Amino acid sequence: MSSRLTPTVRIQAEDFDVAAEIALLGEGRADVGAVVTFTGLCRDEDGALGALHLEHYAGMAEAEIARIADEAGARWPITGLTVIHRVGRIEPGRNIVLVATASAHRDAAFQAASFMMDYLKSRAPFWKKEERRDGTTGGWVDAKESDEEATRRWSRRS
Amino acid sequence: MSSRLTPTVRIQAEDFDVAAEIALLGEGRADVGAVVTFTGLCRDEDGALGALHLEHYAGMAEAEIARIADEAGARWPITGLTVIHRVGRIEPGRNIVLVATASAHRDAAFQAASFMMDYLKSRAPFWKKEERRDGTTGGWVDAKESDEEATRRWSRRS
Amino acid sequence: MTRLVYFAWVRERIGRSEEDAVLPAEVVTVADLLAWLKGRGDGYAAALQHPNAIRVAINQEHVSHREPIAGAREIALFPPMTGG
Amino acid sequence: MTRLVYFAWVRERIGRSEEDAVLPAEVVTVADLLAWLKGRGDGYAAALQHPNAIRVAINQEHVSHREPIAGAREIALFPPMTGG
Repeated sequence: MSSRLTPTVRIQAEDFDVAAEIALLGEGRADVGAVVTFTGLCRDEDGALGALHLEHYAGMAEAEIARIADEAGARWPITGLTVIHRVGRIEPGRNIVLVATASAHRDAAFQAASFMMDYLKSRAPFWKKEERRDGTTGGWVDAKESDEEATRRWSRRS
Repeated sequence: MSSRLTPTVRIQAEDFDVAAEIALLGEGRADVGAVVTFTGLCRDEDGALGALHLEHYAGMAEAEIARIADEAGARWPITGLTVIHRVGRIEPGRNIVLVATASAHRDAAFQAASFMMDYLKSRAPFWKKEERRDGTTGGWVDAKESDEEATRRWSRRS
Repeated sequence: MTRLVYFAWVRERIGRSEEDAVLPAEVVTVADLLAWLKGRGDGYAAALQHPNAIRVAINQEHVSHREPIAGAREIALFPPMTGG
Repeated sequence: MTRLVYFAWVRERIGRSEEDAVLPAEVVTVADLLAWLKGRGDGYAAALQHPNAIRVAINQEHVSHREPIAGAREIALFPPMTGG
């Protein structure tokens, strides 16, 4: 399966169009029965947050996401996989990340998308810094132990 | 949580617009950190299928989906839930069903969407009949035991 | 009077999508109803030859074959569902 | 010559995003590198005061602190990631 999967990985400042990405996953093929999308958005943290600033390690970020995508393609029979991660300044309510998976079967599409998100969170080199609503800097977002745990559950091959 | 959730449930012949449904789930609120969508599409079954004809039990279908949605809202902290199921004649490559969930947290959005799909498959009164590519009828689609099993795993409250 | 409604191949084999029926007093449960209907003609016999394959809803809620039908306004018979 | 690159608060505390360094022969592993860098000034000391908090990539792949750095063209130091 993995040899036939050609993931789409993009890191960009611009917003993305979920519907267009879904359409690309199904284009020219009628063996796709399920498309799952995950859209991660910037929350306002009860009104305190003005924006997030996303920094990334150019080169490694693309390579690491491609490695995670290959792993997903080896584990589940997915026919398509798209990951788009935005960088730069992102305001509350706006998109940060998109993962979209396509498969003949719904469970593969769900599992692969969930796996991608867990690994993106804990393995892909991106960092978030907060800008408060008053314009002052709010410091770097701390990594969550729960994100590490979410990643570990996949190594049990549940 | 469940008391604040007002699910959107629609059964219709027309296609749906995934991007528009995602936008509605996030509209006017910045506490949504995750939106998961599941789009179920008509597969061509290796070229043999001309179309599916979807029949439903009007009234009960809406009521049953609303019951499943209430259960999802009681189990996970979701802020929004949309289910759209198409009926009538649907050709390969076209949309059949959409489930979209919104939450502050990605795991709740993933779990609730996966739960909704499993229950929709085995509890919502819809039936599919095949039309072969040569225009003849291909009979009613058989229910899959695997769909029943997929539903049962949720009663373990995993 | 109870409204009976049929879907998918149950509807096709019986040859109608709905009917109103006066149920005899001895028809107490869903299982009784299926057995009684089966004797009403070839279409019914074809539709209900394997009663375990039939799903039933009373007043638009799923019920088991052991469910009493007293008070039912609408009873629906259909095959296992294949939506989604 | 090895290129060292820094991200997020590691970059801010060190005060630069990258530099080329000639590493002494006794710097064999990632842990050795972190200890050596820590002694290069206040910014480095502030960035690397808790070495266990630092993640490292060699040639753009994650490595543990026990990894030998021989042959590394690019070594990146950064805090735990918070993307997604």
